[in-house]
Amino acid sequence: MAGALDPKPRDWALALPLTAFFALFFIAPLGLLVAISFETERQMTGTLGVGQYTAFLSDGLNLAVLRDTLLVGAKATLLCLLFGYPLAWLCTKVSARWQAVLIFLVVLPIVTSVVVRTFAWIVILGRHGIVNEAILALGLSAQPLKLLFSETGVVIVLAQVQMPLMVLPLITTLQRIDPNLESASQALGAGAWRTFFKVTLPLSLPGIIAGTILTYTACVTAFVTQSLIGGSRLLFMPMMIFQQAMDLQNWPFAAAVSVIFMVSVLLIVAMLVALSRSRAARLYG
Amino acid sequence: ADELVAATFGGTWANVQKQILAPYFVKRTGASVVQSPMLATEQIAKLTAAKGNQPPFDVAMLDEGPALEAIDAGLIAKYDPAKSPNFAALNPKFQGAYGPAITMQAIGIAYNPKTVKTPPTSWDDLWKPEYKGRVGITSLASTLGLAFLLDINRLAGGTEANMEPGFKKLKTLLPNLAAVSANFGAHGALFQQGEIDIGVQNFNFAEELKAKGVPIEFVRVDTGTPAWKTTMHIVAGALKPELAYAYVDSQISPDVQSEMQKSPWNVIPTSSKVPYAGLVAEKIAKTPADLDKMVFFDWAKVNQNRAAWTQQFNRDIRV
Amino acid sequence: MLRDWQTLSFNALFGLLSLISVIVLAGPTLVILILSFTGEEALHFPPASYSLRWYAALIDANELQAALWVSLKVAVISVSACVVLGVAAALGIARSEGALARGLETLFLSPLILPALAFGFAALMLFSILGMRPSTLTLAIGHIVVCVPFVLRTTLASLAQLDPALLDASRSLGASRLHTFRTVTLPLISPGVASGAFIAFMASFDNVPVSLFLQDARTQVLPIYLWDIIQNQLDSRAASACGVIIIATVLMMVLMERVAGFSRFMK
Amino acid sequence: MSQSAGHALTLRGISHAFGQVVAANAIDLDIRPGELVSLLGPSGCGKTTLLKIIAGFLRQTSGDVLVDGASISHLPTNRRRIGIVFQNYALFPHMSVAQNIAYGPIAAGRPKAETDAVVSEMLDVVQMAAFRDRLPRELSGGQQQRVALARCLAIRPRILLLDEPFSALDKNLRLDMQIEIKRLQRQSGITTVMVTHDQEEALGMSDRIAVLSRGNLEQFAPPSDIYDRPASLFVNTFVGTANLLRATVAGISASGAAVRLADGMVIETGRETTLSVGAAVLVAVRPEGMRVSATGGAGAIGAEITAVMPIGPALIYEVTLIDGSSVKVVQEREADAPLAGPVFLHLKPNRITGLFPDHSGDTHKKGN
Amino acid sequence: MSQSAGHALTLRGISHAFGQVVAANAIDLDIRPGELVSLLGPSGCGKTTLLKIIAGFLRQTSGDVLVDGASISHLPTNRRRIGIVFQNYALFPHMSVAQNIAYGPIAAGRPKAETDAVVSEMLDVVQMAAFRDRLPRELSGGQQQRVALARCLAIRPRILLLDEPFSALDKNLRLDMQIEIKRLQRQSGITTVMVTHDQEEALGMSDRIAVLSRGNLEQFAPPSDIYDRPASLFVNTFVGTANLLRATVAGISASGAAVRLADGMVIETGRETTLSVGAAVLVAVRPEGMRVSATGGAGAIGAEITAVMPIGPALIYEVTLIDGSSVKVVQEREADAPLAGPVFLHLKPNRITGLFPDHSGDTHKKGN
Ligand SMILES: Nc1ncnc2c1ncn2[C@@H]1O[C@H](COP(=O)(O)OP(=O)(O)OP(=O)(O)O)[C@@H](O)[C@H]1O
Ligand SMILES: Nc1ncnc2c1ncn2[C@@H]1O[C@H](COP(=O)(O)OP(=O)(O)OP(=O)(O)O)[C@@H](O)[C@H]1O
Ligand SMILES: NCCCCNCCCN
Ligand SMILES: [Mg+2]
Ligand SMILES: [Mg+2]
Repeated sequence: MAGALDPKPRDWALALPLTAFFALFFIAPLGLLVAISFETERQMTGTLGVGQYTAFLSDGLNLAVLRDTLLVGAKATLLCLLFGYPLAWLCTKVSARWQAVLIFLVVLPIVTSVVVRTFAWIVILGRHGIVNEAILALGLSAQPLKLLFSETGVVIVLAQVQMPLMVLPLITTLQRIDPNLESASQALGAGAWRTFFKVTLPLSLPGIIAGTILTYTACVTAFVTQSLIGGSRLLFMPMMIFQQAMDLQNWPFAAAVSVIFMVSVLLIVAMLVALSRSRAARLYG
Repeated sequence: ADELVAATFGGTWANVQKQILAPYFVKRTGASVVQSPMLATEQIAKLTAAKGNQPPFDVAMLDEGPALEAIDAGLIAKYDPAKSPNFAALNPKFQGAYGPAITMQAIGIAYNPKTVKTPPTSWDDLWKPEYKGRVGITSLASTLGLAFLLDINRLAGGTEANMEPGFKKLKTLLPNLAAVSANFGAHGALFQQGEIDIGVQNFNFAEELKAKGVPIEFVRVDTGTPAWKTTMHIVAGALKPELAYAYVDSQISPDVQSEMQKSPWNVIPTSSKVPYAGLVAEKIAKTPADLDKMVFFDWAKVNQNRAAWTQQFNRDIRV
Repeated sequence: MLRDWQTLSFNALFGLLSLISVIVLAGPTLVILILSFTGEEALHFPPASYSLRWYAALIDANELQAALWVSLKVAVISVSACVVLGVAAALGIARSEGALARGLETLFLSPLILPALAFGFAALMLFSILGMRPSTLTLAIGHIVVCVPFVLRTTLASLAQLDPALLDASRSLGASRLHTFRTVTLPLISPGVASGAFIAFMASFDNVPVSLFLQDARTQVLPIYLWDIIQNQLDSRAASACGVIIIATVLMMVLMERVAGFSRFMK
Repeated sequence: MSQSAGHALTLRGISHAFGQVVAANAIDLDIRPGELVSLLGPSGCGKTTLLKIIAGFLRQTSGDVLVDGASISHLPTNRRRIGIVFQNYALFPHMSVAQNIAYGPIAAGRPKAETDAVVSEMLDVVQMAAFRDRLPRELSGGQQQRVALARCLAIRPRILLLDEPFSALDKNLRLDMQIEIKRLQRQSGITTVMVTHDQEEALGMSDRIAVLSRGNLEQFAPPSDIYDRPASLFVNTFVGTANLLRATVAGISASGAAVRLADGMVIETGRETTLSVGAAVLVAVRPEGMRVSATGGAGAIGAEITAVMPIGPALIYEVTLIDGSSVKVVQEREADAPLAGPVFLHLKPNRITGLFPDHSGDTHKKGN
Repeated sequence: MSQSAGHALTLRGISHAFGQVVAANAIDLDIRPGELVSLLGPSGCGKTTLLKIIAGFLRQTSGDVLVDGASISHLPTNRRRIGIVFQNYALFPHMSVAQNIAYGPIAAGRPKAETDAVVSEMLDVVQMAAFRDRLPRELSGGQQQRVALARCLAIRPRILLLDEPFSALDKNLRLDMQIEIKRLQRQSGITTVMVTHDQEEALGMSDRIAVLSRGNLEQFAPPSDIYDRPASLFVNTFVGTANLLRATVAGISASGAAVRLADGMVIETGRETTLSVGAAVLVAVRPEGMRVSATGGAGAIGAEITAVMPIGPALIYEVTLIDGSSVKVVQEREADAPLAGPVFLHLKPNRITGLFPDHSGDTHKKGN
């Protein structure tokens, strides 16, 4: 519509109300967060400095929590990819009717309450939960496995809770791949595995990266799941922020932790975006 | 109609205050009340956040440590006994200048009698190898967790100024830990789900669980029972000060307190007009003097160090 | 398609992994649904007996109902605002080219990838400085920020699918911009808007990390209330409440799929 | 070019149903080694389905596919050695031209040296050596098609399948590519099956054409037979433009049937018919099988010009007959061609392509 | 049909640049009331751009658009009363046929009775009355197009613009719709500008054709002039098929230039040239301007058949000349037509379409 003749419409002005809203209630609070993170005193006396940051960085525990948070997100994301990719693939191979059913199942976790789902997982993963009962009954282990309050549990539940974020973009990308490419590969003598690794997988990389970004950011910031399934012995960044802000009322430190956490997440997202740009550049120009 | 907003703790407290205090208060004032379960620390955080504005609730319910903190931060108002007819009947040590103690909380060990055959008698029993992966404690966000740590520290020769011995001892408990929960309420759920078989617990909450049919028994430890006061306060700048007084006064009224002392609640009364009875008399104290024999801590000192201990605790219990 | 061992092994592995995914995706919801019909006092799976007692118990669960109303109220307010602000912004962004529009799009979508808890905390500090006490309003404001991306995304997607020739056609037939918007643009993007609004509604209704900071005693929201009674009070009504939420959600999903075909916009 | 030339391809009673839809109905085709056969038919008639069955992407409901007399129905696609070029080329977008061509040999585990040699050879065959490191999107449509062809020839296929190979090309390039592929095919002698719904393409390139309609094989014959002696009304109207004159059979003799047109005129058709005298019949004549002139004469039919369109060297007339039906006539533009008004229509001798039973009163009117 | 017929449309020095890309370069067009003009040119030459400028979707960088001599450049689209039918019809998918047609009158605030009358009238004009309550997706392509036309005529436009109106139709329907639109346009006398890249369409339907190349107007003339007397090499090769024979100017006389072909033969072209004697020249001849025969004769050029394709009633030859260049020849299929080997090429008299300067050594080879 560039250059349309009408009494010069300023279409972008339609974005102004939301821009103003975001300036006031999104950018301003985040700005405030950054500002407060430079308060050196818990009482917020106005003395500015990087004290909170050095306090965070100088304690190995904090760094370990940051590392674990980022790692647990990575593990859950990988799990999502491992199980979500085949599901997305299946979605593109079945009839429209079945696809609707599968997408319905995929979407279900998005729209059912996270508290509800997490609660279900407690029932499933507990010492006397469904999984452990099954394991004991099958004689796979003499003792119930520690699934609840363990990183394994957190990873499993995060993967389930955030799986839709991985599967949906994958479906989109896989659907865009010309089915003739797979046919062509087979006609050229390649079997299913070669076709997958040489054709389908590389061509779905943009979807993998898009899904990874969404899943990963959701996993590392999933406060409810992390706390309920992880328990207090597994400390992750969101809980640390909550603890500092609410239990200990140390806002400057909580703010600094928040800033460090956000910057870390954004850096990882930026890396993934850069990766997808370079791939996309090669694939689609 | 007028509406009062009062903080309460989770678990037993939310239930008992909803079932006994709220109707009493409603009947007495004709106003309604919203009771919002929050940890003491959460209450302070919310009040701090709202400082200078209308506070989000009118009545605070705090344990000793957080209460001192709140007083220091100017979050709660001085308590005017003139506005509280039942205040005078309190045992004097429960008559705080910033609000009455509404109960004593006492802690000990709760265990599942189905899986723990020999009843424990001391904290040391939690360290027994047979309880590997079956013990539950709570984090320092709750007074229960703090009191436990302070007590094992005390027994290991430490003081509020020197927590080294306590933390050292705590570290040796790690192999036995099944869970560290945020507060005693969450702790109860773990007993029920069979996630833990033995652990630190509040007396009256354990008894409530037992009454609900959860397989649980409470015992006091033989080294002295750690206990603290739980207090109620009029929040500084409360929107409904009159109602707030009526609410707090209701909580310390003999009627309410004697109701609350009954099973399944077993809330230790603070009014001198309510004699100890039932399980309270049986397991905790027959006379007010028995209460004095319990173990108390210096919460002012605790407050100075809580942040550092929390960090230390986080570090030590991390898997 | 003809099969050889490669195809067979490939399909077997992918099929197996998909099957596990499907079970894992649907399982927890099913478990809770079954559990909500327990006849027992405590929540154990599988229940030893079944009954509707916990559903019946919801009838006089006043606090739960209060929390439900707060959540519904906040969700309705924030979704309405999200739709108005988000659709307008999407129109603005879709019709403009260049870095500014792309920048705004990134900004409006960024709550999706930023830690909501940090935002909730930051918003609490801002409101406390502004002297706004926690209320339905502060909750709604916080929710608008984290829910607007959903409306924006689906609206942008449906605008992208909108053939620009239709707008040109409308103009050439003498219609003003407003007339075009009312009679062509809006009806055609409404499925996308409705889908986004639905997801935004669920996101608001389900939000914990932001509500945790912005709610107060009078405005306790349902998920946090549920959390509390699940974690701290061994209240089996939590299961039936979850059951109600699940059933209502699934019904809404089916409705949305029928009306707006919303799964198209999820991708 | 050392292709494995000249394999015979046989379809024996191939049927395929998608649920209720019968996409192929007992199709028999005997394709001779080295032949180029087109599958021609309207959209949805089952052309692609047949191709997919030959390639092994689809398993026929019944029937057998044979190469050189041996059934290949049990083989998966990747072991059939049947090359296929897709309508949209289906080049791997993330691989260079050379990598695309090398894909088959590498998948077959050929040694690197051999693969390299094949790639170079194929690049030369399609004259794309200069583009070996380009990505598909950096190529024009015609170039992409050559790469697709090279990629598929690199596996030395026994049969070559082309699915609408030219439909994505623009008109000018199309003719060039048609000629080029025809040349390559001739040169290599590779048996080729080409799908198209473009009759000109089929007529121009094929040794024989299989005309399909709703899953049925209507006719399988050389192009000139298809055009001049269509086996059915369907073939007649689908291939080329057909004018259908309503008539009744007036008489039957050894040299063919005579028919009576609407205005009562009787003409000799030179075509046989199984209809009996008096039966309603549609007389099919192509637009170039008639002539419009300002002057009448023996056998001239009175008509009126309703539209004229000059198209390059030719004029297209739409003229309306006395019974209200209209026919199209194509003839060379001449100085004295009439442009409007009443005219006369002459049927050229021996240009009636067929006589078909007239089942309805208005089959001569085409609907949209 | 009470259309406001016969408005003149004038483009005066219209230029438009998208950044660096010049999509229209000082285009002047004088379109007479009631005329049907086609804008013809290859993809990207600026056809749609011109149309958008006329409709007001785009504001020209410079120049003026006038209707009946009055500038409309300052008017927004919705006040120009210029009807436009889009390539994909752009029917409102959520409105019925009747609602689509009523859209313009309603937007203009016409009273309901008047709107209803217009809708009924338009439905009759396009013979779609039976479909008034259908949704667009329930219509065939041809029907959709008629609705699009009716919708646009319902605002009684002063000018009608058609953007590639037939490109989405299949071959058979296309000719019918071309004839129908042509008839409607003649009947209503509405000035019409049609965009197409299909030369046959332009040649068949237009009163005049404007051939565009890269934003420049190459020629604006009636179809026969465009085909027989192309103004430039571009027009010659873009419209119809062109064979370009390399030659040098051998002599210039009043009746035109004589040229010397590669094999030394000198022929009279009957065409003028501005080139001087000895200059390299391309002699343009259409495939139907030549004839291939087995026997030689005066002016016959020796050649060799490299490919033959029978296409329906015609044969297409590709023959290679002595200098290696190849030409295409189309002629009627005859019984004695040679099919291979050495042949002779005859230029038909007066069928050379133009003489164009030969700038490069190999312009006669087309690249892809
Ligand atoms: N996967 C499928 N499921 C159901 N029906 C199908 C499927 N594929 C094709 N069909 C149907 O089978 C018939 C033949 O389809 P096919 O693709 O072979 O036609 P085609 O001749 O190639 O048509 P086109 O020229 O449009 O490509 C059609 O009616 C089509 O709708
Ligand atoms: N919005 C735009 N921004 C930049 N360049 C444009 C834009 N629209 C068109 N162009 C360029 O202007 C030139 C003319 O485009 P136009 O659409 O007028 O071509 P066209 O003749 O209609 O082509 P086609 O037959 O492919 O529709 C092309 O080079 C095109 O790439
Ligand atoms: N007591 C109220 C609990 C509500 C959720 N609080 C989260 C705090 C996590 N420690
Ligand atoms: Mg097909
Ligand atoms: Mg165009």
